[in-house]
Amino acid sequence: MSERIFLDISFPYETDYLCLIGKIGEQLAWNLSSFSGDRETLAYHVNLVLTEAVANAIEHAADNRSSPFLHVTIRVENGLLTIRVFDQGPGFSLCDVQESCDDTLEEHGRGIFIIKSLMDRVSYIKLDDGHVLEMEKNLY
Amino acid sequence: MSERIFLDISFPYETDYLCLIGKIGEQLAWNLSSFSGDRETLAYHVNLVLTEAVANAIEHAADNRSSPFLHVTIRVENGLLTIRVFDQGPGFSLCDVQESCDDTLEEHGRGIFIIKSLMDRVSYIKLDDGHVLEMEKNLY
Amino acid sequence: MLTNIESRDAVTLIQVQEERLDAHNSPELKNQMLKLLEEGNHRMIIDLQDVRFVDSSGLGALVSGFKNASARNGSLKLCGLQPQVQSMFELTRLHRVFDIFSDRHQALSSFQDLSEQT
Amino acid sequence: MLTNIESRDAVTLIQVQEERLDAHNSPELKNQMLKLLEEGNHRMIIDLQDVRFVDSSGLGALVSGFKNASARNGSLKLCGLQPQVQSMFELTRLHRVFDIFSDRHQALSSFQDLSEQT
Ligand SMILES: Nc1ncnc2c1ncn2[C@@H]1O[C@H](COP(=O)(O)OP(=O)(O)O)[C@@H](O)[C@H]1O
Ligand SMILES: Nc1ncnc2c1ncn2[C@@H]1O[C@H](COP(=O)(O)OP(=O)(O)O)[C@@H](O)[C@H]1O
Repeated sequence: MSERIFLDISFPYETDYLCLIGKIGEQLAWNLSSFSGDRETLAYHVNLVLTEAVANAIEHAADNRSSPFLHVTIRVENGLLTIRVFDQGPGFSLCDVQESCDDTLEEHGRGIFIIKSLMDRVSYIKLDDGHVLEMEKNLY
Repeated sequence: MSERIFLDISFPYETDYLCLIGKIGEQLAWNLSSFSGDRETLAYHVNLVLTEAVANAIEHAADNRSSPFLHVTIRVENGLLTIRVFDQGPGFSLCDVQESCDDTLEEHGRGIFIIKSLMDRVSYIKLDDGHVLEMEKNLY
Repeated sequence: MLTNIESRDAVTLIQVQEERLDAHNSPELKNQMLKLLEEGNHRMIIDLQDVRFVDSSGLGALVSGFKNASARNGSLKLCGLQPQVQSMFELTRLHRVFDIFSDRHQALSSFQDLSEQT
Repeated sequence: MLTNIESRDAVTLIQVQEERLDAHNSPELKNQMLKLLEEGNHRMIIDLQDVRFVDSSGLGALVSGFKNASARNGSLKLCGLQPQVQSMFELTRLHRVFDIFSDRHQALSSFQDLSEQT
């Protein structure tokens, strides 16, 4: 039977936690026996998309929040890895973000591009009390 | 301000998950900036008490459970690390477990002793739908 | 459970090639040791140099091997304990039960000294 | 942000001594580079050999250093990229923007070749 694991993490809106959150995701990826591809690369990618999404929530959604904690979930079920990063900021539209990085010398604007490139499905969904960036990866 | 982080993990009652759960705890310990002692030892101890407590829940409490998932929480707040392992088994009494390991050639019975030795406070508490083994460690 | 098993001078050397020895894989080590004993290998060395983590169930498997070897007038010795693993033996007082050597060469020669005496 | 800064033949070598270059510490690297540029160090090499992880904000800090150096007719080159770090430059096409060398010696000699030509 394929593995199942559900992780919920809450922590303050501070970049001090980026490393820990990324590494928890990385650890999970290293231990996924159901994954058939290159585990080291998966571990890096999970670490990276978590870091990008959490950094975005801290930078762009830390203002009008009602809770002092940022909330992240990581779930593995039926061969699907789902990472969700919840925010209570003003929100944005995924479609407004550029689809490529060609030859740009911008200092910003590569985070969502990286997430879209590395994950199989990315959605940004409106909730009652904020938004969630949902990132999915097929493990097989 | 001291760090705060709350982790909830759910997974099937299977020893396949011991390594992952232990390592998530280890990763957390490595990244605790508020801890003043030897981080490598703390990381080992957190990994170990998680492994012992989860293995006990799998071995001794996997029968009359209503949920297919084992539930573990790890929290850091106010310089206190609290690990909770919930089970829905018949329960037991911490006091009935031996307090020392002197010169015994038993194959079993060292798990709770290890947990008590490495943590500052250990309690086994009755809940509405089972029990929780609560293990606390002062970080400073 | 990945192990490498070698025979040297009537001693069986079992190297545990796992980072962790815990409730997930220690039953297998226990069975491997028992099988080797039953096949007549009464002198065993368990080399733990690759093991960085051991839990109470890993310790229990080693105790089981120790008891089974002793019951057959054999012996089971340990070597290559990493510092954190060593500290588990001390915490549980098992360092007073096992003969523990720094590496396999010292463990092997402890068996040879014995042969010379007898 | 731990860095080691050395000067060699009018080139400033900045070794980033962090495992991660992310939104937590990259603003500091950006400021360090800017300060060095303002102090007249127009030729810089960023040695990333210790960095195993870089995010978009780390890339952004390096782009910032690159632009600031170019604006002063200087240059900023990179070396020591670990495979996963290199793959981030490729994904974002930044490997076409930066001069990237395998190690600091090659990066240093690229500056010397330039001096000889002029
Ligand atoms: N959680 C979020 N809440 C609000 N806006 C966001 C969020 N995440 C991303 N954005 C918007 O999308 C843009 C692109 O994000 P990204 O590609 O990560 O680049 P960067 O964060 O470096 O600007 C951001 O500049 C911001 O306007
Ligand atoms: N979660 C639990 N539910 C029920 N009984 C438990 C639980 N944890 C421990 N015990 C009881 O406490 C005893 C001692 O546990 P431990 O020291 O871990 O040794 P071991 O599990 O090797 O027997 C167990 O044998 C069992 O009877």
